[in-house]
Amino acid sequence: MMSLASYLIISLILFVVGLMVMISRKNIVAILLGIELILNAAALNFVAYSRYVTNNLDGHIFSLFIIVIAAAEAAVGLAIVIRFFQIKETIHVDEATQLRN
Amino acid sequence: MFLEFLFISSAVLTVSCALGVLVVKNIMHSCVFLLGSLMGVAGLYATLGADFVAVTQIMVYVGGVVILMLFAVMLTGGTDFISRAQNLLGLAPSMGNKWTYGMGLFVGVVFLLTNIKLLMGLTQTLPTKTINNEFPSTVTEIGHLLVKDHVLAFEISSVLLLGALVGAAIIARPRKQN
Amino acid sequence: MNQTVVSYLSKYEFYDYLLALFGNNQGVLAFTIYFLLALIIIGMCATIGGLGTYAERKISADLQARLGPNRVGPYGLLQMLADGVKMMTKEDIMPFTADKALFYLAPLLCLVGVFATLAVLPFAGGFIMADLNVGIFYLVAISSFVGLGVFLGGYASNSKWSMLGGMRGASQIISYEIPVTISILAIVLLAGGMGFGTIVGQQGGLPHQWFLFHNPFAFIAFFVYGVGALAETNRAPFDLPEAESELVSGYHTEYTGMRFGFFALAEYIEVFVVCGVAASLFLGGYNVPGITIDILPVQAAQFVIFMTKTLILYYVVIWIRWTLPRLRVDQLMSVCWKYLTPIAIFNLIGCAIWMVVFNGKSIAELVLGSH
Amino acid sequence: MIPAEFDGLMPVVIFMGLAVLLFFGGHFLSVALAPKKPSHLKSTPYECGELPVGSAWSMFNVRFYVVGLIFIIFDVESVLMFPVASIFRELNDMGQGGYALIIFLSFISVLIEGIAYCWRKGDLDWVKSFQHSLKKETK
Repeated sequence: MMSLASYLIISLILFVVGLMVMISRKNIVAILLGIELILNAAALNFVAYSRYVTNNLDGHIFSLFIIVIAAAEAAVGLAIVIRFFQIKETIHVDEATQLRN
Repeated sequence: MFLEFLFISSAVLTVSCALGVLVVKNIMHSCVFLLGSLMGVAGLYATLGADFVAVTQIMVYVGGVVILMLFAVMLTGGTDFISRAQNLLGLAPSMGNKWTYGMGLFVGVVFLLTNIKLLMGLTQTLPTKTINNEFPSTVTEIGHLLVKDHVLAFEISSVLLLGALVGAAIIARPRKQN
Repeated sequence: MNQTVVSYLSKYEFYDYLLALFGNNQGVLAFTIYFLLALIIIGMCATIGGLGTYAERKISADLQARLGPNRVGPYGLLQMLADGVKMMTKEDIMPFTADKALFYLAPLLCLVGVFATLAVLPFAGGFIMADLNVGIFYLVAISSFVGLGVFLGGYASNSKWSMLGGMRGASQIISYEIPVTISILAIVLLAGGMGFGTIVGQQGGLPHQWFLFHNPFAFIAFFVYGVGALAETNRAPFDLPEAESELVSGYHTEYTGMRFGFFALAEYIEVFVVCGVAASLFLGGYNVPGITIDILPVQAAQFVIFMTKTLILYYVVIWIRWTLPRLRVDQLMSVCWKYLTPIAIFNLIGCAIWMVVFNGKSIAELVLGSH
Repeated sequence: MIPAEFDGLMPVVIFMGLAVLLFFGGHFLSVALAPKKPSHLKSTPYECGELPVGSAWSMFNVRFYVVGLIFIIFDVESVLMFPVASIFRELNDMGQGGYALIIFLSFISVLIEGIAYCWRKGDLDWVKSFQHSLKKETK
């Protein structure tokens, strides 16, 4: 029941769903949601390997830093989204066609 | 017994809420589904004995990232955006014809089956390690790792966060409308 | 490691009899014990929450030279039952513009966030439901559900008052979480562990053994924690999210009946939890002065001492509410970011330096020269 | 002795489950006991007797986001400080207190730089943040 494989399958599903969210949604905030799912899939893998394969806690440290970086990424990404909305009055990703206004 | 229960419920929560993020049109509801998915991942960490990482997940995501996302959704017009087609069916015509969809489905199924086959075989090939249900305290161990082995990453992460703070504050700061 | 009620009880002989009664199935027995104790704790906290509303009115009446509730039961003591019955029999109204799913979800998030904190609250030695070794960190993390519930409640109502209250509430709760967390960090640094068992065990029963008087920085940290905790639980003078003179009733303007009751219950239990945390972090927790033996009567005394400290703090919270005027919203933010957070960081640095310079000894130990 | 798997996590889950149970139980009671006489006027959002104009989901100021942003950075930094703080006493007893203090202080000093920057740039002011940046740009 609880084995390395089951954790990896859950992580795989999370990754694929995150990727599909990133591809199929046109709202930039939703794309950021997809990125969060993908980062979580990676962090879950690290912890699962740390318990079932290695004997140390390096995997925990890795997923700790993944969470830290995900938070920083969300902060900066959402700031960009807000700025984009102030300029373009929309957050449709297809409207983001210029590098500067 | 209890761990199995926790594992199954967390896994169901994680996967179903992730699917919810995908299919729900309303972006506000998507954020709440993301919250459920992240809580499920925290539960999975708990079943792996990673108590500190689980609580960190709750603290950073529930207390921080999800609230920030909700704020950003409110700032960018709330749910006014849902009039546009956002779900897969609404977007389907613009993404390709039946051949591309057929190819995509085929590749997806092959990818999924291959991965599941590989992962299923993984348990036999790995060195069998006796897994006991004793969860020793991870906090002191993580603390020692942070100040000894990973001290550089620990210090640099603070600089990274400072950079993120300054950069995001500059980008998001209200300025003169022109 | 994680000591819990069950692992504590398993030291006694009657645990074996119980185990035989349950057919040697430890999982079912542990579940039963936890479930019954959780029911008892929740019932107790709900009563304290209900009595809190009563005490609030009675104390405010005292402070304003009025009588307060005195019709229902002796001294108006049954007022809380009357309130509860009233809430249950009120019609449930939802604005037709509301986001229905989130409107249901918001009180649930508040309730889950507050109840989950009760699992680590140290009522007495051995009577901590789960002495997790991430105890206080877990408590800080899980109580951030409340901010989310407040925001979603304000958002889902789709009323302007609610929206303003919800936004104010969410930004206030998350802002004040920073000084509170950093003050707690100073105590974690002094105690050398995050579990409540460790933190309380490092202190003693007498005032000079408390972390409050451990060093000057911890003394200041207590007040930073107190102010921040008041703001985090939306109590006056920081009750801007529900300021009735500005926003009709804030984020729960549109909530009626039982759902409003859940918000109120969550708020009052959260005040209790915050007071309990302050008592166990700074005021010595459940320690009985001079006695360290581990027998049941001592534990009853420990429980009484913990509840006394907590309820005294509860009284102070109500007292503050009816004494101080409410802050303005810009003052609220500048109090948090320009005063409390720098002071909290200063305290943290001070505690770290104190630890190294004086080798972790408290003022009393330095002055009296014990051990 | 009892196995560790019954320790720790179970009360947390039980308390969460009880909160959900209480929520739905209260709802059930309320549905059973409360009167049900809906009318359109009753279910309009309360705006002091006036009919509401427009949706409430449009008014939002960017300063809420800036506060959330500063919060999340500090939150993450405090998360990283927790494990180091909890072994500080242990390191001090092992005679490595100075080393731990240097690491800890250099981490906090970056945190202080962050708050000093935000203070200087007026992000911590609630009302003035817009006027402040206007003044800067016109200078």
